[in-house]
Amino acid sequence: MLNFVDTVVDAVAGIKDGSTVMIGGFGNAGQPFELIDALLECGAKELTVVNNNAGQGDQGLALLIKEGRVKKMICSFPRQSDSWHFDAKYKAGEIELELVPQGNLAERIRAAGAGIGGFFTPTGYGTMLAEGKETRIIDGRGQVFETPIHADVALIKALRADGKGNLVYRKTARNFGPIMAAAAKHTIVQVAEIVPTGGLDPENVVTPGIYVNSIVKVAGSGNTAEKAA
Amino acid sequence: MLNFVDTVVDAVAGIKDGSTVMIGGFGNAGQPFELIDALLECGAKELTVVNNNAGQGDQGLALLIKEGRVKKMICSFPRQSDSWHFDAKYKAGEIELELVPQGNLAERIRAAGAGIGGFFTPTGYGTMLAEGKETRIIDGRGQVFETPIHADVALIKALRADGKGNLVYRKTARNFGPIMAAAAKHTIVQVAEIVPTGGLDPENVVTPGIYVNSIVKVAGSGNTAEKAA
Amino acid sequence: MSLTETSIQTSDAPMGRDDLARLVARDIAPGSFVNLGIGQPTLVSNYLTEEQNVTLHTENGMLGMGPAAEDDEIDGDLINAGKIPVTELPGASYFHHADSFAIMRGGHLDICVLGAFQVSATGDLANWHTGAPGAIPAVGGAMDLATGAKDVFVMMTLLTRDGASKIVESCTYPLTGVGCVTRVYTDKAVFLTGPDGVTVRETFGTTLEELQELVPVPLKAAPAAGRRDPGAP
Amino acid sequence: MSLTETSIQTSDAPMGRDDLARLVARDIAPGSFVNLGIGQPTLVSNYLTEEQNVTLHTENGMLGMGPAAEDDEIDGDLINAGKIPVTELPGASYFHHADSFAIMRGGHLDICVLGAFQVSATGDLANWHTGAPGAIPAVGGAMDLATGAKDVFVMMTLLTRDGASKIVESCTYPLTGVGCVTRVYTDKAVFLTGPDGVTVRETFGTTLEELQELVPVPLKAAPAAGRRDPGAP
Repeated sequence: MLNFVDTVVDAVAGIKDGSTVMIGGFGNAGQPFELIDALLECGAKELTVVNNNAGQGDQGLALLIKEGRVKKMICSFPRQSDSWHFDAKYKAGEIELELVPQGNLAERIRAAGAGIGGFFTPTGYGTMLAEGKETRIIDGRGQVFETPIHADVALIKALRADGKGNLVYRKTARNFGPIMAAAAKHTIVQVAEIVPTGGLDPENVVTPGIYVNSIVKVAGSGNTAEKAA
Repeated sequence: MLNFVDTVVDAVAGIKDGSTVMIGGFGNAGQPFELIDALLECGAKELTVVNNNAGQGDQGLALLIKEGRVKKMICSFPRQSDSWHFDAKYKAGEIELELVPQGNLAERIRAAGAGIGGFFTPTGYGTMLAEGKETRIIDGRGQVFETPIHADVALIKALRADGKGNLVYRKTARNFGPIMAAAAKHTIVQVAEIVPTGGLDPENVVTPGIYVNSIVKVAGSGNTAEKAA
Repeated sequence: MSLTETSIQTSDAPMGRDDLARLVARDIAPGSFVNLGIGQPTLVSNYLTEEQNVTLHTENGMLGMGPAAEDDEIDGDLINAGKIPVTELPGASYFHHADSFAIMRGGHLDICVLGAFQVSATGDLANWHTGAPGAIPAVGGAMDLATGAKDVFVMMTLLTRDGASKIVESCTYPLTGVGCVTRVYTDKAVFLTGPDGVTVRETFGTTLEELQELVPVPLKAAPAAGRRDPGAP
Repeated sequence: MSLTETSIQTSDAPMGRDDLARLVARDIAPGSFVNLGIGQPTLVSNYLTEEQNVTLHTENGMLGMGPAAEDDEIDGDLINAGKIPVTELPGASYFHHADSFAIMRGGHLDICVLGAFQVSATGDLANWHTGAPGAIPAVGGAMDLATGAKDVFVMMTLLTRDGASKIVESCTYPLTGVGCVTRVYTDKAVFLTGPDGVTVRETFGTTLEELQELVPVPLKAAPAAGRRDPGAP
């Protein structure tokens, strides 16, 4: 069921301790900052978070990690120049890390949404990230068995939603949004604009409303340039 | 390399005997009728054809089958009220059939384009279409191992192309086009219209030009209603 | 629960195809995403109300499918899974075949409604192939729907032309899916199927005892009560 | 082929980073689809000509990426894999992450250019992790690029700060991919790597004999001839 909610706090209120939460975004583009702030406020803990990175600077996911709400990160690129909160927790042994090549991360999320039980991929074969995993040679290439990543909740950002929950995104802020929306049991979206049903061209819808559960309008969140400034 | 060619005959001229050819379309929607006619004319034989159906009436793929050019069909739904050419060849033992559930067909084509070596799916588990295939129980559900379907050539129809080979489609004529374009070594597209580079909104491109090799404009092929009439 | 506890809903007459379609439509929860199979299940769309806000999926790449197209609405690029020209409702969306089947296979459809040759006591479905010698098999999207939707409803007559029950202990026709059917709507009764066997939810112009004589698997009565008028809107 | 058959191209001086980027750019076939890794490989984009009609891919969901954005072009929603604001060229397209990596993993990119810690004689790549105790690993899209692109070019200095060769018999750093690198562009020479070992295509301010003293794997000379002027446009 689709709900339009008034505030980001209302939108995330149902997130329980111990949930697996996917968070969209690559760098700042597509990061649902306001939803992450609300998640911090709502107090859910023992979270497993799926995001490409592990937080940057003193905002968003980095604060969630700093406050000890994140039990485990599933990501491809945790170490950045300004990932100090993750770095500190990791070195203190206070956060678990599942490091996943970015393409495997994307494909595993996609697999969850598409009902795939697992797949073989050449990415990672022969590397330490395939250690302990099933492998086989297919058409002469070594391949690794990878499993879907499901989530209880996805927090994503889109540009625009219509009354049916159909979404369009903006430029490279699209990134993980569409596949996370499909992989999570409950998808919460912050958008810059809500248009009437019929206001999006059916040919151009990127995420059909079937994947969307809660929508909240956040003024000015269409372009992360403003946010990052 | 992307080429714009003048005629459908030129477009298909390089297709060799023994090729695996994917043909887009679901029913008449999205069927590249003119390219199929050209394939008939060019004389390539011993073909393996991947299409959802196995030809209807006395046109397109049905004629290719009638003329004995198709060694094997990979499809989900060969038997239709007007599939008499396929029916005759099949009953005479003159054509091989690999019957694939439609979702497995789509996912196997997608897997080929995405570099996936194989995947597990619940579809078909416990049925005769899984006989002889590897199975395993994943999260309590029986699943079947399915492999990618690669092709030498894809023949598809789109609405519009730009100078970079980016494509958009029209309504349910989109169907298999985007995934076949990605799965074939050489993708040939008939379009109703070619617009200058920059004439398609980057947000709305469905098939990026990286998947397209040859484009031919076929007047009036944008809407199969006209064709089917 | 024994046969004597017949606390099930009943009506006085067998259900016609349209009445049954109306009944299925009424059982679909508001806001659901639904796929209606080719043939009898398509009738259900005639009885969905606007207030139900049900979104129809068609496997060939669309959500928000509208009624069949008429006259100058007909567009060869806009067809349903049965290749019938249809229309587009506001809020529709188009996508390619892998994305369309991901919707089905990923468990995102609330309900699909399918026809059937046979349904077993534990919800196995046979609806794609008679298995007859020389028959050309064709499966389409049946296995994906049967396996992927959260609930699989079957619509069929209870008996074959020869009077045999289509609800069986174990399917003799080739299977479409294992343990996937949750409800069977027939002219004589609505059955709930699952790991625990067959429960009768309501009967139409027959009694549970009479049904039990027709159906070769043990039938339980549902705890629900009330009477269903097949002619009600 | 022995070391005495030095029919390779040479130039008089070692290549600087920009000269090397120009050389890589010149080696990219017209019409190619290319992904340039973070750091030194990004310099290559400065030397691609319009006539080459090369399309740049960025893993975060775009084909047709243009140069770095400046001033009022800067848009936080339009960044590259290094999170630097970039621009959009006519004919660009956007797609989600799984579609973007399908382009890489499905073998559709003609070339990717990456930095490296080490490359082995048979083209194994190590470029993501030092393996040092306590180091926090981060892999990003490196393994997908290394495994998926048709050709993997590496750009690096031949020697570490300590003077050790980065072309090695067998990588001591954790691997990114096995047997994936096809060419290594360094300040001192261009090497071709593959199942048959290492071939030197051209040298810059050094001889094949001098190179062989630096590099602990057998070097073969390429059959090509001619001289490369590092300063030429």
